[in-house]
Amino acid sequence: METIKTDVAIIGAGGAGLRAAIALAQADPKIRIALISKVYPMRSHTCAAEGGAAGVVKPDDSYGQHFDDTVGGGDWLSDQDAVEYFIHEAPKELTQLEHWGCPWNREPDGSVAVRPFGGMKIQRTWFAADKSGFHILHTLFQTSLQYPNIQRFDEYFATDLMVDDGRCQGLTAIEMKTGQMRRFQAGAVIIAGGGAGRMFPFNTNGAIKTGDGMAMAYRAGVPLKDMEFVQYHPTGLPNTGTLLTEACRGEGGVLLNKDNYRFLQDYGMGPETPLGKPQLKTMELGPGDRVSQSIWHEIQKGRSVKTAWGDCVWLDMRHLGEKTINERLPFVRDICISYLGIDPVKEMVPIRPVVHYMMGGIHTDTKAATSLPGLYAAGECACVSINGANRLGSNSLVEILVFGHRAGLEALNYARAQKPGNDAALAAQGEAAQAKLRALFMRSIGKESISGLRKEMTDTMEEGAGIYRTQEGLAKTCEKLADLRRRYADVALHDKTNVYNTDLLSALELGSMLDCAEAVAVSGRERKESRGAHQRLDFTARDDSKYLKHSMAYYHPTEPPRIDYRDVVITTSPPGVRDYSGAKK
Amino acid sequence: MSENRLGARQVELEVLRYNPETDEAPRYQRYSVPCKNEWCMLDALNYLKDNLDPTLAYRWSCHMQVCGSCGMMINGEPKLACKAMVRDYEGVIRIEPLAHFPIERDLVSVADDFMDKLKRVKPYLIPGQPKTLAEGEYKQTPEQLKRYHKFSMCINCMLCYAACPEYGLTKSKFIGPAAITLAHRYNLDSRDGGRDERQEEIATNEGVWECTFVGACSDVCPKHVDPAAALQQVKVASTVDWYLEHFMSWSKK
Amino acid sequence: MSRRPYIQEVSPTAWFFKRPRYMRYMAREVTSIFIGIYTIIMLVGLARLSEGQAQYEGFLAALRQPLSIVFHVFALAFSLYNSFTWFNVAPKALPIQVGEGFMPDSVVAGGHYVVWVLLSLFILFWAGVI
Amino acid sequence: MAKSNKPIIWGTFAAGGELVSLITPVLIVLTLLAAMGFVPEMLGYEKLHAYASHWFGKLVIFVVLFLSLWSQAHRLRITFFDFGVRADTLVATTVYSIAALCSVATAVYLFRF
Ligand SMILES: Cc1cc2nc3c(=O)[nH]c(=O)nc-3n(C[C@H](O)[C@H](O)[C@H](O)COP(=O)(O)OP(=O)(O)OC[C@H]3O[C@@H](n4cnc5c(N)ncnc54)[C@H](O)[C@@H]3O)c2cc1C
Ligand code: SF4
Ligand code: F3S
Ligand code: FES
Repeated sequence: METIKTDVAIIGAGGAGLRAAIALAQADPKIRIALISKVYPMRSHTCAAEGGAAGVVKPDDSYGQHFDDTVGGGDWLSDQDAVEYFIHEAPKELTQLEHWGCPWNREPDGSVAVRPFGGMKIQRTWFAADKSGFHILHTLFQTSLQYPNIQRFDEYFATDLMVDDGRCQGLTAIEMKTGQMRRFQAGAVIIAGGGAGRMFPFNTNGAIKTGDGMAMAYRAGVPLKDMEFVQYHPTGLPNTGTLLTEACRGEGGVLLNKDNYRFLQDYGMGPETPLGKPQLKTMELGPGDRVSQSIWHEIQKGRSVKTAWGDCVWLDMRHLGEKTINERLPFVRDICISYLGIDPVKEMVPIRPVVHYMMGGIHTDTKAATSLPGLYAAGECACVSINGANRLGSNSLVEILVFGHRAGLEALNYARAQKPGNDAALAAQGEAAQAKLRALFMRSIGKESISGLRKEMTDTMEEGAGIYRTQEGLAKTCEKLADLRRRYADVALHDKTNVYNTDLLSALELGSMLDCAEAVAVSGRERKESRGAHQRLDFTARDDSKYLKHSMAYYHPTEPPRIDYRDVVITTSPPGVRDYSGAKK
Repeated sequence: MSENRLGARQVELEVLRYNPETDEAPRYQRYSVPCKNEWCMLDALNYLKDNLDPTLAYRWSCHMQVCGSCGMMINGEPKLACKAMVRDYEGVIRIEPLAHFPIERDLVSVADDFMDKLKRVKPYLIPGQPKTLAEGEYKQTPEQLKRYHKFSMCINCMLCYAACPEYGLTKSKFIGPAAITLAHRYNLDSRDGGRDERQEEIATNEGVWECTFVGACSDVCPKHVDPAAALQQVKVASTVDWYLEHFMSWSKK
Repeated sequence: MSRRPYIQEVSPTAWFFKRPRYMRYMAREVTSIFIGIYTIIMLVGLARLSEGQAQYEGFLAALRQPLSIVFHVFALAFSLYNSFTWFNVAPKALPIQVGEGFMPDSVVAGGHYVVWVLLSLFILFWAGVI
Repeated sequence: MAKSNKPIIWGTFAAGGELVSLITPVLIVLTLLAAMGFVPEMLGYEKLHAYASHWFGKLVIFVVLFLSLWSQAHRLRITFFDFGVRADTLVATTVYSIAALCSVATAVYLFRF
């Protein structure tokens, strides 16, 4: 097996992976960096983010306020030391991107412009039109091209970590164009593999967001933290799940039930605001999770609109007029016309809440270090945690930068202090990974189809671990997932070609998703309270006495995960009430 | 919902298949796929892969026209599969990998050449006046932003390379529309001072001078980047450069 | 057992039949043959003019051959096609920024059409045709 | 990779293209009229000779012919390539030589007036 020796290996070349790579390359031009990604860097899902990235720059803003918004938004499940670090680094990272050429929108005087964003009480979201994530990703990718010591391995699919002598010493990956296994030996490894929204049937995530990075760490014994917290975005296109940005409501779009009634006023977000005059923090501009939850209740009450794609409510933007829609929401109009055949200028658009973001992930500390020496994680796959029980929109794009950067520097320090690994032991691990793969590959009969299992998984996730949960539903989903994991061992592979075998990769991705899904469901079953994105119909209140804790899921190869708990770090802000009724001082 | 929106129909796809391990040359395979009217071609392919033939290989990720993975030829035109709507086609639809690129397998093309070219044009800010982070951001007015903004919208989908005959005819020597456009984007950026370095790459025979202004690149670009305009502007600027360099060398400092 | 990328060949002589767009492009390129020949005819006319009246009259007489008329008709069609394609894409080469926006392409292209019509009328007038 | 010298020709191509687009159609109309027997007044021997004898006329005629020649030569070179003639150096040498020769000829003829 071909071995690639490197100092630091990075799995994932989205925003977090690229930021880490650049940090390493700048810190030491002699260090060897292997940047491994299953897609070309600019295909990573960071490109899909539209809204923007939060960082304190304006004189009317302060770190304290960004801190309060983040911690309150996270329903006090955020580690406050991490948030502290995060908010101070945020403006530096965003300015750094500006220096690298990111086309941030500007004020007439040439300084960076900021916009309002859900849950942020002050305008502090930097944006690049409605393509913020796209510009961030491309700026990072293009910037990375100037460093010869960043060696890219595009379209390499990482499968397993290599652990020897109590520390992470590399990984195995499939070179997709040849189908061959490669062994990366490294002084330290950073996982920046992105989220796992694909384990739900209806999501805003790209096809690559299958939680491979999380699953890899998990299988290597690193706990997954707070996995039960899965964020829904209120406005997804009902058939494709494509995100209709929050700006639809920000510009004045309203939500209606089947009787054309603005139902949000029934859920504590009223009183009704005049049409075309949206007001911060009330009605349609209430916090996203509350809006999503209200839609769910409307559906339960039978006041939803029945469509071929399930129960929806209307998003009405007609009163904005063609001109405003073309100027402010051109992409939204495009998407609605393309995928639904509905022109928002003339008709109401059916929408429903859609799985959007994973708050949970690989447990790391503020230094982006995991519990396994030599292994670091950053980005959506990691849980530091700053997002707590509910991420605020526009914090995650900054998180990937702040902790990508940190992960790079910490991994460098760690790798420098290490002696070369034991080649023979690592080679044996490589062979083992190879053998596992070959077994999957060579098996001539399998009873289970990949798409069939995947469908059963996504269905049970939506049913039991969706926007509202119950003990019974979660228990059923846990059982189902355990069963699916067993049946996965019998999955059939139809494609026997080495070159670009997407059938094989789908099978591996399904395996990752099943592992992550089980962590979500079991963690959720054990958390008997409602907090942030984890809403239970049988335990409707937050319970700080028992659950002001992070849940930690530990992998078991054949059994469901073991759940453990860990205290939340609270420095200055004791748990309070999530308050969206007015600006706090 | 009105009927036509929910309509479904059986769509005949003729998909190019190429398995380097078993096929001497590419061949076409027919599939009959039950499609909904609001589907894009990518939905049809995903249905095909999940239900009819799991061995078909193609790239995709975002399903929202922004990651640039899913470029392919649909009835001979370079398109994003997630942007081409099934309802806009009739009869048998032919699906092939992007023209001009080597075929790795089925609809997957080899993108190495494009990636090399991107890197070659130095598509990153080379600051005119370096600044430290502590000094804050560079000032850039909305006008200055607008100057290059359109050219920064490229998603690297490579459709323009599949459309540009000169890229095919020169056997990929031509640096090509997207890469040159990207260089131009940085050249136009008020914060940048790296134009001279980039000109060394793009004001060359294999650079912008291979472009004969066919304009196909701009016709097919799904993001309205208008690379043909960028290349034309680069030619004008390079011509001015040339005359200045050769006839008015004293004007250079 | 492994990679064997298949190279897609482009026919160097027949590629432009593939798409209507390429045919339109080739039509534009082919205008150069007609305009080129026409330029040489003008040059010949100039030569004859410099050689004296008889020679010049001979040149004018030669123009009356049917073949010459046919050529003129084609040359006119192709040169008009060339002009229109040129005007339509002219805005691309030199975008004019006005404040935050750009001058619309239609304005720049339209400007070209206006100049073209005026200039043509002027030349016709000057030549005594109208 | 060194910078290209193509701008030298492209400059004339761009300028020539603009000029040709603006005036060639109407020039063709003039000679077409002549070809059909309605010789425009200006194309009569006396007038045209007088025009070509004036320095301004000479200048205009030279500029028109020169730019037209070089722009069409350049486009012709590309056209050859597009039709599959791959001997670009040979094609370029030929078409540019013709353009150069004709330019010199133009100047020489203009001197005779
Ligand atoms: C539609 C949408 C809109 C959003 N809008 C906003 C917003 O406005 N503001 C905000 O702050 N956040 C937003 N987010 C969230 C934010 O975009 C993401 O959380 C963030 O981009 C994640 O970045 P990342 O680097 O962690 O992962 P990604 O960008 O997803 O990158 C993951 C990388 O890991 C690689 N990878 C994965 N598995 C493997 C494997 N097995 N082997 C090798 N490589 C692998 C992939 O190839 C990829 O390069 C949005 C998200 C979505 C989906
Ligand atoms: S210029 Fe347009 S067509 Fe070309 S790669 Fe970029 S987005 Fe795609
Ligand atoms: S199609 Fe090709 S030739 Fe130039 S204008 Fe576009 S790059
Ligand atoms: S799948 Fe991303 S552009 Fe089509």
